Amino acid sequence: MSLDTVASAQTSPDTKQPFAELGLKPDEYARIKEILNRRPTSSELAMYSVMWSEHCSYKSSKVHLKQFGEKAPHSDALLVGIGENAGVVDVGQGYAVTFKIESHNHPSFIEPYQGAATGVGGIVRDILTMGARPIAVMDPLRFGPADAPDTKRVLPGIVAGIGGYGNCLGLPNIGGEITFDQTYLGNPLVNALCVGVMRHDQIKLAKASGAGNLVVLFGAKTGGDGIGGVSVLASETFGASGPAKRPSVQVGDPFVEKVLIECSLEIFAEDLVVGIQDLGGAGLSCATSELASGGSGGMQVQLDKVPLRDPSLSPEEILMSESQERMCAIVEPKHIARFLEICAKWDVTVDVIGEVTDGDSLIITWHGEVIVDVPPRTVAHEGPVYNRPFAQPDYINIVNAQNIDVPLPKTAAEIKAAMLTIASTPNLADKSWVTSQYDKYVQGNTILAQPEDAGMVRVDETTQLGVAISTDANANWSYLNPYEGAKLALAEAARNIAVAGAKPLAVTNCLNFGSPEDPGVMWQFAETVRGLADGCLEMGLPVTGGNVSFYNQTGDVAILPTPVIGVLGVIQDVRTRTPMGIPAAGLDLYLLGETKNDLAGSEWAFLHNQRGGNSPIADLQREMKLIDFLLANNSIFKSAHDLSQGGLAATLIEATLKNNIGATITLTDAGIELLSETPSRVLIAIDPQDAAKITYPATKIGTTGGTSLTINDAEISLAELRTAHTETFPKLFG
Amino acid sequence: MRIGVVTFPGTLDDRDAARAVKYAGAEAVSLWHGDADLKGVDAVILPGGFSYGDYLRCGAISSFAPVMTEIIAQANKGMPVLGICNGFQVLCEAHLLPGALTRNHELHFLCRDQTLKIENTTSAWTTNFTKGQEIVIPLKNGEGSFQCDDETLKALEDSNRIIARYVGENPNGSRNLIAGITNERGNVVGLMPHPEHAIDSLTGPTTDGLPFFTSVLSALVGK
Amino acid sequence: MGKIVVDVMLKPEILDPQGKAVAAALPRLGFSFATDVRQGKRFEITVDGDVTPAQIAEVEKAAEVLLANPVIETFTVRSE
Amino acid sequence: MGKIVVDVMLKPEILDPQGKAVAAALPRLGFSFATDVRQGKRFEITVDGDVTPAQIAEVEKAAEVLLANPVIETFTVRSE
Ligand SMILES: Nc1ncnc2c1ncn2[C@@H]1O[C@H](COP(=O)(O)OP(=O)(O)O)[C@@H](O)[C@H]1O
Ligand SMILES: [Mg+2]
Repeated sequence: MSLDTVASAQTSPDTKQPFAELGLKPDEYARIKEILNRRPTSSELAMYSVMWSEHCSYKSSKVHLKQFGEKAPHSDALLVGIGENAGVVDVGQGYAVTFKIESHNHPSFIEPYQGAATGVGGIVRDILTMGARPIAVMDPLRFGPADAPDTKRVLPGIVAGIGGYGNCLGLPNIGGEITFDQTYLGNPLVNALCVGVMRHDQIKLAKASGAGNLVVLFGAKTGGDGIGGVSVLASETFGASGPAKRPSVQVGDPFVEKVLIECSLEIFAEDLVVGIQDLGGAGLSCATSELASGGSGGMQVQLDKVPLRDPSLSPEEILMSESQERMCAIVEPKHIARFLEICAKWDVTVDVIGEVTDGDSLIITWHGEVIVDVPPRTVAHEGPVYNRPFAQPDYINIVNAQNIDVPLPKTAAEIKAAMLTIASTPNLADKSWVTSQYDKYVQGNTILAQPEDAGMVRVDETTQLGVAISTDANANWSYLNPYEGAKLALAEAARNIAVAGAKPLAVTNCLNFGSPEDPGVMWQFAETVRGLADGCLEMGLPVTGGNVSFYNQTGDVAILPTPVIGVLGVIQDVRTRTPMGIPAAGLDLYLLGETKNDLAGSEWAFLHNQRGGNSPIADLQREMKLIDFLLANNSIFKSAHDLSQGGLAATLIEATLKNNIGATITLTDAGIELLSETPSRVLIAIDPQDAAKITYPATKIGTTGGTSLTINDAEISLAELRTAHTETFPKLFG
Repeated sequence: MRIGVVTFPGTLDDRDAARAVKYAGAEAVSLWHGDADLKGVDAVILPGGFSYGDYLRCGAISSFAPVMTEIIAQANKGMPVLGICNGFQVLCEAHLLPGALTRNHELHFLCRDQTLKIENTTSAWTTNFTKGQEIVIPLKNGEGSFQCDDETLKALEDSNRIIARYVGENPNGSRNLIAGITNERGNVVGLMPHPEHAIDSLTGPTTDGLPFFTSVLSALVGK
Repeated sequence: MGKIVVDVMLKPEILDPQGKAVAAALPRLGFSFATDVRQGKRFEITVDGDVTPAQIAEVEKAAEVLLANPVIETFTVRSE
Repeated sequence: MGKIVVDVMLKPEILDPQGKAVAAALPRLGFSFATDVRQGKRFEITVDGDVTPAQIAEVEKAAEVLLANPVIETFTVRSE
């Protein structure tokens, strides 16, 4: 086996290298040669290829994402913005909160359990890396049709994987989404959100500074996980025999991660690190180059010091390995003994693999020979940037010109049938078959969790300070109008926070799209980012970070554009939170906001196989007025529940079934009023004597009590409604 | 009164158990799995979680921890010990309690608010309940199905050693709907559901779990 | 390098929900051969050098105290 | 009544957290024989009458689609 060193690269400029197989374009390969002034070694080639991949370099999305910075509203709350592992927000009382969403879509299709599990593991490490204790997770999911055979393989595995990993870490799962659509059949979406909390002075950044400081790798040993691509390289380099088979799937060990969390928090508490980075995509290549690039640039790493699970790994493979549950820290020599002691207490594998140096090169050696010598910024932060062509796809004008023509219920029998359909359709049916597989109680601070509008966790037991989070996406609207769709998803997430009684503060997002090489998809993406940036500016909510997932398509068919928007809010006293379920009989029900004919993109249209029309236009001024009203009058709401997918029909079903308290509702145009999905609406229950306090456009639609949901002359017993609502998932997946 | 709460690697509900101890009015003392030292506590709680990842069998690897050697010795002398969920599994693996906890019959982790009927009100951890009292506390586990042979089952039933049973549909396939049991002496109790998550209705479904923790204080004071 | 295998199965009288689930799934996939399925664990233990009877005896002890729970399981040990 | 056994193990290159946990626990209990432990599954399938080659072939098919996940696991089928 011959080692491809920097010295040999200098003397063999004409060696053929498999850059194309590694996903690099000829001009990208040429640029690497230009940067290095020679051909790259195989290790350097491996590093550049993964760091310049779409996933790590954001090369197609960067030019658009920069709007989040350019249009950023002024916010005193933002402590760490885009660019770090996760953004950090000030929530008061000296507390800082960090939150982020990541996707693990493709791996979860190949191996649902492990793909989803390692997705949770990855986002939790991103949060931990900021210096925070992870305190909750959420999981927005998208699947193919509920009754498709492959969904029966994919959904139970993904759900078990999310639960298996998150439960074992002791992180309450406080919310998520599950939506079904044909376009996700070969490409399910597994997005995972994690939120963590720390004191202001505990914030950690990914930077390596201070010559002489040590580079420490701790956590799991390195195996051959997720290096399928790089094996190409190894086999080219090492001749026909080639390396052993490398797994295409990563397997997670949540127990190791749990121990790693506790160990890291103990290390943070004693302030023993200068900088820290988790190992995620692109493994050590990413961690070392980002740490060095974030600092002054100089770092030396002895790759042979990395503890291996599989001793047959080549240096290229070690650099690329995506083995889970690993972290890389920069530690001052005076703290290393204590650092190692804490690792020993938790039985965590740890090794010093290098040190920070003067100068600006990242130098990696293998048994004394230099195999990498690169300017780290060129690997980590100065990758290629594409201005991909984009153009409005032809379908837009076609679908926007279509009229929605669906039967609307009028008679008592029709209303009842429509209510039972809405109650039982997979997109709106009770999800407890899924959510009961998640621990929502662990840590003892969960105030609200699924099926509430927002998840809410207490941050401080003494002051009762808390945070709320909601994630939302309406891909049907984004399909009709991605610009408005993004704003509407933002509005919905913010509304969900306010409905629960918390003040919206900051935004994260996970943008799931098809291929950026398709100008139509690229247009959907560009419009989405523009809409989200405009919306955030108008609502005064900074984007703190996020994730872009491209290439979500099966053959030529892209998924619906699916921007998942997460909003974080703060609540001063969690005891004032407002739950969604009607708590008592004898209350008045009011609908806040105005209902228009907004059936395009609605669940009712979807149920009638209609995909056309125009999405609503987001009115964020109105949304903010509604949010202000909700926050100012929180104390009079006995319950409050947002209207979204499935309109008033779905909201009434959920609000009555929650505590098994019925309602009697009177509507003038029941069909539209029940099924339209006009945004900016909320159902509230109040004491009749508080009626005068409603200073927002509202309609009294009924009263609470009884054992039925009665709408005009349609009476549906809660028992029947409950059966329809709860039997769908067990029947499909049980 | 000082009540020890053990942390194994992978323990999750230790903070919650300690909080419940404080709510009940006692001092919580954290005990580390690797130290064979009970720090002079009057009683011990083995909390829930996934100790050692729950690999092999839940609770199996933890039952050999140094701290367990001490706990087993003290339990045999009458010290009150409560094992919740993973703690119950540890107590069975350590043979302080009979039987074993196996995979839920539906093969899923199950987290839900569960109604229980308290049957034994004489153990160290249940004197503040009334016989037949129904309570609602969270159940959350993947391997909560209590199994034992017929002879053991009969012995448990005949000597009033069933602490609580599930009410309604069997959530996990446990024999005779058993949710918790005690040893012959009544000082060691294992319980699958989580009373420490039902001490404050802000964060749990009820406050029905609190009497488990106040009971042991009464038991210790009465001694 | 030798290999010792330990098979651990639930005692026949103990409920085996995993085996039952497999037995129920097989006919749904068109497989009709099984009258019963039980699911257990298999441990493959690598030892230095050839397997000795003393090692087998050690593994038997380990199976008794750790690898199997005699309350609900039985085990067999063999070199392979 | 015949018995067919299917052994399912994680592929050698795939991380086996369970085997790792057992391997770490053994020395703590004073057992030093193991250089590595892998944990897999064992299925015991009961069939009517004697085991036939056709049945073995069927079980192999079932192992492929249900009992094992070929992405991360390998299996062997035999009559016992
Ligand atoms: N859609 C997005 N919106 C805002 N920020 C984004 C988005 N996608 C990625 N980012 C930011 O770009 C940076 C790099 O992202 P990423 O490479 O995914 O980080 P990591 O590898 O740590 O997960 C992060 O700060 C991330 O928050
Ligand atoms: Mg990161």
